[in-house]
Amino acid sequence: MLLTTTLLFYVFSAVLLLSALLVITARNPVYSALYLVLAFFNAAALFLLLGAEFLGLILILVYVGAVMVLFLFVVMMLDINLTRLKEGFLRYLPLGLAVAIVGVLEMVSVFWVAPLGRVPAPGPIPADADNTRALGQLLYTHYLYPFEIAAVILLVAIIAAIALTLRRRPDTKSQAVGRQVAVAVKDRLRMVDLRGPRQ
Amino acid sequence: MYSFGILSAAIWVPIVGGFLVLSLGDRAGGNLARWASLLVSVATFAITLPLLTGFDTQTAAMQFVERIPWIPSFHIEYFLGIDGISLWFILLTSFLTVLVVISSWRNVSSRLSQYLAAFLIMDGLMIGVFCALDAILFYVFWEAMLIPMFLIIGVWGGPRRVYATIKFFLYTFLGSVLMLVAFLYLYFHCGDSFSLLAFQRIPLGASAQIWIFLAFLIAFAVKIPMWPVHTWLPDAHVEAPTGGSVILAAVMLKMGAYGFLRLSLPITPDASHQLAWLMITLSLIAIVYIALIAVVQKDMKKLIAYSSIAHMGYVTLGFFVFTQTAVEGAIIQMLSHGFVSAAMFLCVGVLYDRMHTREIEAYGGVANVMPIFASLMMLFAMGNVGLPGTSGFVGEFMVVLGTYQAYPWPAIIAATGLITGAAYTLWLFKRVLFGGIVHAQVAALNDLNGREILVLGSLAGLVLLLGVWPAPFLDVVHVSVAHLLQQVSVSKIPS
Amino acid sequence: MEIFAWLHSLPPIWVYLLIPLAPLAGALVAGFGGWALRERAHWAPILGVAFALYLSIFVLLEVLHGVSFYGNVYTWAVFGNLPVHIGFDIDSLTAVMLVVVTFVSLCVHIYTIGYMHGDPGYARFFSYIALFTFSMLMLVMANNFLQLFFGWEAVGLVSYLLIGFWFTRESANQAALKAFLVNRVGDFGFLIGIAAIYHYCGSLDYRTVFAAVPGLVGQTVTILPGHRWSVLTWIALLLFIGAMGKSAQVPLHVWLPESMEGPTPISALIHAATMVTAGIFMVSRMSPIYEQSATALSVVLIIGAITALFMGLIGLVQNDIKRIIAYSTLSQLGYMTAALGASAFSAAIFHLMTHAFFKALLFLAAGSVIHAMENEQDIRKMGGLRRHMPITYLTFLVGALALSGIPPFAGFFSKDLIIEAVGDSSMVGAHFAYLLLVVGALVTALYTFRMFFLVFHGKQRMDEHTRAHLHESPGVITLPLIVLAIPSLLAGWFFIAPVGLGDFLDSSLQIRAQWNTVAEIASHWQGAGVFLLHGLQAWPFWLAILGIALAVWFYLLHDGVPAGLSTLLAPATWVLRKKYGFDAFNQWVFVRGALLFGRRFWHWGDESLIDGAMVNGSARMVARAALSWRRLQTGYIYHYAFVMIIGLVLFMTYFMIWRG
Amino acid sequence: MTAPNLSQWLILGALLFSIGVVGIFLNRKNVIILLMAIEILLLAVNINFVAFSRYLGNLEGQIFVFFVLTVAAAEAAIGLAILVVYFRNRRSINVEDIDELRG
Amino acid sequence: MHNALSHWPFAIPEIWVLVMACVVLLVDVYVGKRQRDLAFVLTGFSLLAAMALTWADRGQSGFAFFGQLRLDPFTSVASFFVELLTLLVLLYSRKYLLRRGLYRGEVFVLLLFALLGAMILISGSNLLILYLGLELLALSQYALVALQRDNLRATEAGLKYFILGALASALLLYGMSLLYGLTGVLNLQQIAVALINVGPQNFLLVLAVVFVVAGIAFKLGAAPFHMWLPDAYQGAPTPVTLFMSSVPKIAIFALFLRILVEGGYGSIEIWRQLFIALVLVSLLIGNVVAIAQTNLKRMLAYSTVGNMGFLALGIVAGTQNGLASAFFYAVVYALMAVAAFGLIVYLSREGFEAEEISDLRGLGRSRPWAAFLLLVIMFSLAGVPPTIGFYAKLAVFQALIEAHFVWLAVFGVLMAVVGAFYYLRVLKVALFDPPAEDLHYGADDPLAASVLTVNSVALLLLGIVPGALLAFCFHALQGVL
Repeated sequence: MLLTTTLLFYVFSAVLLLSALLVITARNPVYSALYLVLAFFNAAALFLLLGAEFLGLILILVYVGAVMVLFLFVVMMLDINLTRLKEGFLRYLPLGLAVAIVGVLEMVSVFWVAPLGRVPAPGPIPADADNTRALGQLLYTHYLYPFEIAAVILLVAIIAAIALTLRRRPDTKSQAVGRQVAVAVKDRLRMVDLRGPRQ
Repeated sequence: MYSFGILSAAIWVPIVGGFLVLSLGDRAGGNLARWASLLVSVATFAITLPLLTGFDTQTAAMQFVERIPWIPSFHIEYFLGIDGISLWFILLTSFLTVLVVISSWRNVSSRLSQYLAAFLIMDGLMIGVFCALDAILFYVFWEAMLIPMFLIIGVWGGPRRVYATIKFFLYTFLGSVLMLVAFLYLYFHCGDSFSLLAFQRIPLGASAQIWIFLAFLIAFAVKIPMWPVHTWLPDAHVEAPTGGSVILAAVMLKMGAYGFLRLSLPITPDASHQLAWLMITLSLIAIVYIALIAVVQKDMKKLIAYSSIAHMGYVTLGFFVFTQTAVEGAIIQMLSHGFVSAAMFLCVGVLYDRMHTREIEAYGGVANVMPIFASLMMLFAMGNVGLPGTSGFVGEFMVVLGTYQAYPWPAIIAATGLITGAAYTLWLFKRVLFGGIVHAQVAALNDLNGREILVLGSLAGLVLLLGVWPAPFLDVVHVSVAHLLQQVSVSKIPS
Repeated sequence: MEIFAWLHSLPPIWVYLLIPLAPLAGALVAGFGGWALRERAHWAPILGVAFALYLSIFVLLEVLHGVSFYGNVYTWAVFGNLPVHIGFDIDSLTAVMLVVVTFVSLCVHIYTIGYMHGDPGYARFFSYIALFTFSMLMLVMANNFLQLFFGWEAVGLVSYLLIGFWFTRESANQAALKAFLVNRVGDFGFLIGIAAIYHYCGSLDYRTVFAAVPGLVGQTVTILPGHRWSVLTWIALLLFIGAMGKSAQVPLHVWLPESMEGPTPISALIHAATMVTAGIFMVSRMSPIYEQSATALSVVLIIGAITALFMGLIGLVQNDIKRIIAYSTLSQLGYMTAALGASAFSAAIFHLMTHAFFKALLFLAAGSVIHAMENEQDIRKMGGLRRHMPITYLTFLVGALALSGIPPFAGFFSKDLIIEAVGDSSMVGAHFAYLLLVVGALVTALYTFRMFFLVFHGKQRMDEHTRAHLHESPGVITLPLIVLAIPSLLAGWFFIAPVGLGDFLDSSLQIRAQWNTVAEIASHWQGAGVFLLHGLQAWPFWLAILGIALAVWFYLLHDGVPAGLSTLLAPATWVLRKKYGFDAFNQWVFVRGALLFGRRFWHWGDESLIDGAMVNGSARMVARAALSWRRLQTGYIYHYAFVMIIGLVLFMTYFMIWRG
Repeated sequence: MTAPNLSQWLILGALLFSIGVVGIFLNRKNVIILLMAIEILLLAVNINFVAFSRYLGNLEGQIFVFFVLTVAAAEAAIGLAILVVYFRNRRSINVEDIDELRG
Repeated sequence: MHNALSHWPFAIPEIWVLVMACVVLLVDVYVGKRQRDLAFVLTGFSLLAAMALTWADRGQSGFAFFGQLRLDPFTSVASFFVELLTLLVLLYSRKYLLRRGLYRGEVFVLLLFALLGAMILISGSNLLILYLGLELLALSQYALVALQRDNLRATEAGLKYFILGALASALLLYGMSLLYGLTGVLNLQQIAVALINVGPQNFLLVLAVVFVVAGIAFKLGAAPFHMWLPDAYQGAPTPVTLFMSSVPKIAIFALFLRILVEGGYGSIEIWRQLFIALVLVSLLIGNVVAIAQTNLKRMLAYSTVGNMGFLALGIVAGTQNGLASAFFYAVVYALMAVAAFGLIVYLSREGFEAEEISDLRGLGRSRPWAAFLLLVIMFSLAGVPPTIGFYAKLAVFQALIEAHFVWLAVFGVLMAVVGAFYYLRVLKVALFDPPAEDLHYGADDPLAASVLTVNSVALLLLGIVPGALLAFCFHALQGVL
């Protein structure tokens, strides 16, 4: 069991890291988006390994199902060309990588020896454990306040997205629903007297 | 002696009056502003006079003290008081402001009300500096003063006014911020008090004293100004309008010197002794080096500005030889320089108003057409030269005598100022006033009008009075200086 | 004396106070009221000075009766705990000076009415000379160093103003400036001397100081490392620097000849009779100090002797009538100074007095000549004036004889006394000085009579226009000449006994017995007659006669000789015409040096180093940093992010290294 | 092979985080990749939280992740909206073209 | 404990703002374009009422929502100031928004939401709440910056701000995750307890603090995490800049205070080092680079960086006084920044943003009163007495010296001198240069004019009697340690 877990950990981790790398290096943004989807799937799997089923699932539902679709939509809508790597990039690469590697090494070295690292792996999750229920319990009681705030955040996102992108182009033709609804009979119907003049 | 309100009134009447004048604007061709400013400045002067009559010359304690909490969270107080060291400078300030207002009667063409208001506000702030006994209050007045002066030079100044005024502001600002750091340091050493009197009492270690002394030194040296941080002064003077030069030379420069007396010497006596060699050296450089520079100037104001620096060299020299004669002489020298330099700048202003140039070469033979002016300016020139019988002599004489008591050689070097001072002043005089009339404009000059005679004449009277009978001026100072020197002589290094 | 009776009813201090204040009041009236008084401006000063003379005579008589006074008028200031007063010290020395000053001054005032008639600065001139009289009186009456210094500088100021009186003339302004500056060099030393006195004696009052002097004997001071000087020598030398400036001793003499740019009356009053003698007066007044320092006296002696001879020599080659007299003044001042050095203070004062009379006379007479010649001063363009100006001629002759030291004219007694005293002196350098002074007697007679003959005898060398207008000067000019001619003739005879040889001045002077040459001379030749007889047998007299004879030969009989001589002695003449190069030296070293240093300091020090490099340099540095750092803000998101990450990584690295 | 311990999870998070960071500052292509890199960053954080939650045995980490996901969604929405608006103005979302404001 | 209703009273101001935001939103939708003033007035009213509610809360203290929300003096004082500042922003910008077609309900709603975010941050006492509050604030701001959507600069600014802001959020979040991992809790009180035995030797803590500080520094605008700031300030519509330069400064200070003082004071030795570095770089970059700017908004942006350096000085001191002085600095800075940007708003008109320094040429002659206000504002920013800006600097320097960082104080004052230069340069252009013929200022909005006057004159008057404001701010931090 342990062995399986470990093995899965390494496999998923490897794929996760690889796909993440590809996200940032792929030349076509559509590929990037798809690699990101892959990364999320792997992450979801890792969450499952950690016993966080609920999170793993919503990661797929929310991210893969909604956010990434949004990404793809925007990529396609904007019709972005493939870009070539510029000279500056290569000149800049070594320094950038060096900084990144120093940073990574430092973090890794800390985690490697961190006292927390020696926390023993917790026992297997009991079969009847209901992660979703437990989270739900907490969320609607203890974390009600943040939950409300999160709602506000989403509201802001909606307002912002609409306020930013919704345009009424004067030159495009579109339904004016309000005016349609508000229309009165006399606007549409004109009674014309067709009787000709008396001879 | 407790007397509530005179000092506050002296500070706030001109400031409030200044804003009042500002609000009057240039209505009625500025006449309203003129008379209002005159009224305010005269009132201020009248308010300061009781300081002199009610002053007790027998005590070194602060008099006319006002003390109320101002910013309680920082233990900052509105703490005012004067002693013999500050008294004369308050009177000098309020008196000169009256003269400046009168002298600006006709010759400021634009934005007169703002101009006058700036001087009135500055009047209050400068008086504030001289009577503040709380370090932060002192600092606030000290810095706030820069603002009106910045505007006076910048708005009403000459062609290079922007360079001059920004240089002036930054230079002096740089100097004073370090003083602020020193204040804060002292505040914590002093058990959470900003009182200057408390600062004077606390023991301080040797190295702390040195650092504080240096911080003060930068602030005051810039203001005085001492070599080598003097280069803002010629620029500021040349570009400033006449009134600005007058206040700058006559009062603002004194503040640096006053700072030494009020802060450096009593707060860091050991460092003052230890670094006296430095101060003496810098002072002597000012006297010799600056005087030589003054000789070769082509611009009248610049010449007088350099001469101011040289004269202030005597002041700092006098402070740091720690003999009573020298310190008192330095104070008298400050006072005298207040009269003489103000008068000299007013004289240049008189010429500038008529000719619109300060180039020495543009003049020559002015005495032919302006005899009254020439006579008065001769008197002030003699004051500048330090001729006995004029105020300029008293200070220099006492400083040289006092310095000799402590160190002969510095006294000898300082006395060379006798020669160089005469050289640049009289050479200036010769080139401007004497000789035949070469330039047509000079021939068309009019002699002084009544207003100018009033202004210059009153200064002339003071120059002579202080020269002929300095005793009453010195009487006020004795006890305070003795007290100061006694403070300086006691080591503050905790054993 | 009955006419002074009412003065006795006044407190003495009032009398003394009125002496300087009367001319001051005159000066103020003339100065402030000049615009209204115009040609009447002379009345107030003249009355003031006349009143001062009247009071001075009263004071002199009082002093002769043994009255003296030492007291203060008011406390000028308190230095620390030491009060400094304005006050008077009235004794024989002061009294003599008072009378001399006010007498000559009055003569000059009267003379001026005629001389300056019609000058636009008429009132101003009177104001100045009255002010000068005031200053000079303050100087001589002082009982302390402060007041002495006040008078000392004030006379310098008025001298400056008067030399530059005709301020439209460039040369006059230049001369005035030079006079002031050179005097200031002297004052510089004087001031240091006062500072030293203040330091060592703790007072500025004469009496306190003189009382402290004996205590200072033996004390030393280290001025230059490794050299210990006697305090008193140091003080005496410093004070003497002041005297050198004011009394125009080599090398601070350069201002005096140029001061002749001023109107002639002030040449007479200030640059001959009174102000220039202030140094002599001062050293005499300080005799208690000088007598304690043989070194200082030697220096004084040698400087004086050098001035006496070498300035006289320059007089031989001058052609400007006033300059010749000016060099003669320098030379005579040298005699006085030499007398001081020989401790013959009374001889110096005596010569001061006689010189005041005859030199004022000479100047005024020269002024009369110049007046008649319509402002021509070159003696080569004169000649034969005796017929046109008899009074001037005669009075000038009196002056010339007095100057040359021909008995029984006043100059003979005083100068001979000096030479005698120096000859008897045991000071270091006295033999050298004696030699110079004796030769000086010849030179004096020679240049005096050269001038005399060229002006009044021989061919008339002026142009037609001037010749046509030649006339004797008006009464206001000739009257003072006559008045001054009398003491020039008689003062020596009458005063040698009391002043020169006698004990009149003893109360004011302190002379060490072993140096008291005058007393020794007095013990040999009491009385004017004896002294005169002695003088006829001595070198100086015969040399003076020789000088006159040479002048007669050169300038009356064979006018080709001088020209031949000057070609023969070309190098010497050249040196004399260049005045030994003092002017050139000062010009090159001090004037140009000061200007050069001033410009260097200004442009290199202030403008380039302090302003350029430090002030604007740091501003420029900040501005440059601003511009280059600004470029870091490229606008690219990845750069921004990169900077953030670098910051983050640096933070981490810092802790890894710092803690690790 | 032993079970993955906490260190390994954290290292995974760190590596993923670094990849996200590198994606931001090494990207020379278009901005949309940057938005994706941000998603990677948040994912890395989430892994940290979930791992801690598991190893510490409390659920608060998971709660946090829940909110992070919510915020990330909102962020993505706003980010894309801004991107679109920008694109309309500039007709490009090339990172190198976004340099109107600088200095 | 499970009666959630008992907690809500503690959040009344927040709830009020939320409700009113929704109301404004609905009103705007239904009332339509003509009555936009209604939304404006409603927003203003809600802000005033929020101030009143907050004021009423002062003096109360306690926790709600299981320690997630904390009511203490700081909460009410800081909330009061952010509400006040938002109100000022609103009042300043009416005419500006009208003229540029931005006078829309979204702006008011987003402003209110941003304010809500700031208030949540201020009262938050739990990592999660802080994160959410921060994001609410940030997201609203991203949208606000880009709201002028046909303006390239505004959208570019929005994009940069968004991407870098998201990166910074991620950094902060990463730090939070480590903090959580280290302690196992999210509530700051509990974190503080859990950290008692975790010294600075623990590298995990070090990492956590480093990341948290980086995030805070970014949001604050301290160098080297400031790079977004000039671009965002310059590009954003000026009223938004107005908001960004004021409210978040106080809110982010609250974030710092909550996480690193309330929760992580045990790690002071770590974050103090970091803040020293931030101070040094911020003061240098901010004050020096500002000199090279020609755009007033951009210059003020760099001045913000410099000022954040000064603020951080108080943090470095780390003492009671230091933190109080930093808070005071934040408040004072916000007031000054609002006045400075408010002046730009006031002077601008359609097609003329008055944002180049040269646009102020000759202001002294053409508009003397505005020039006087500019004078006060600039000297206050430069820290010259008698303006309140001086006391802000005084307070931080005092705290710094109390904590024995004299050398840092000396560095600080020197940088203040450098900084004074560019403020003076603005004054030089405005007061000493001759007016240009072609400049026509908007300056016809009596509302903005009066607000500006009150705002700027307050800077001066508070400088003469600063005691009350100082005491008020210092009182807020009473007992924070």
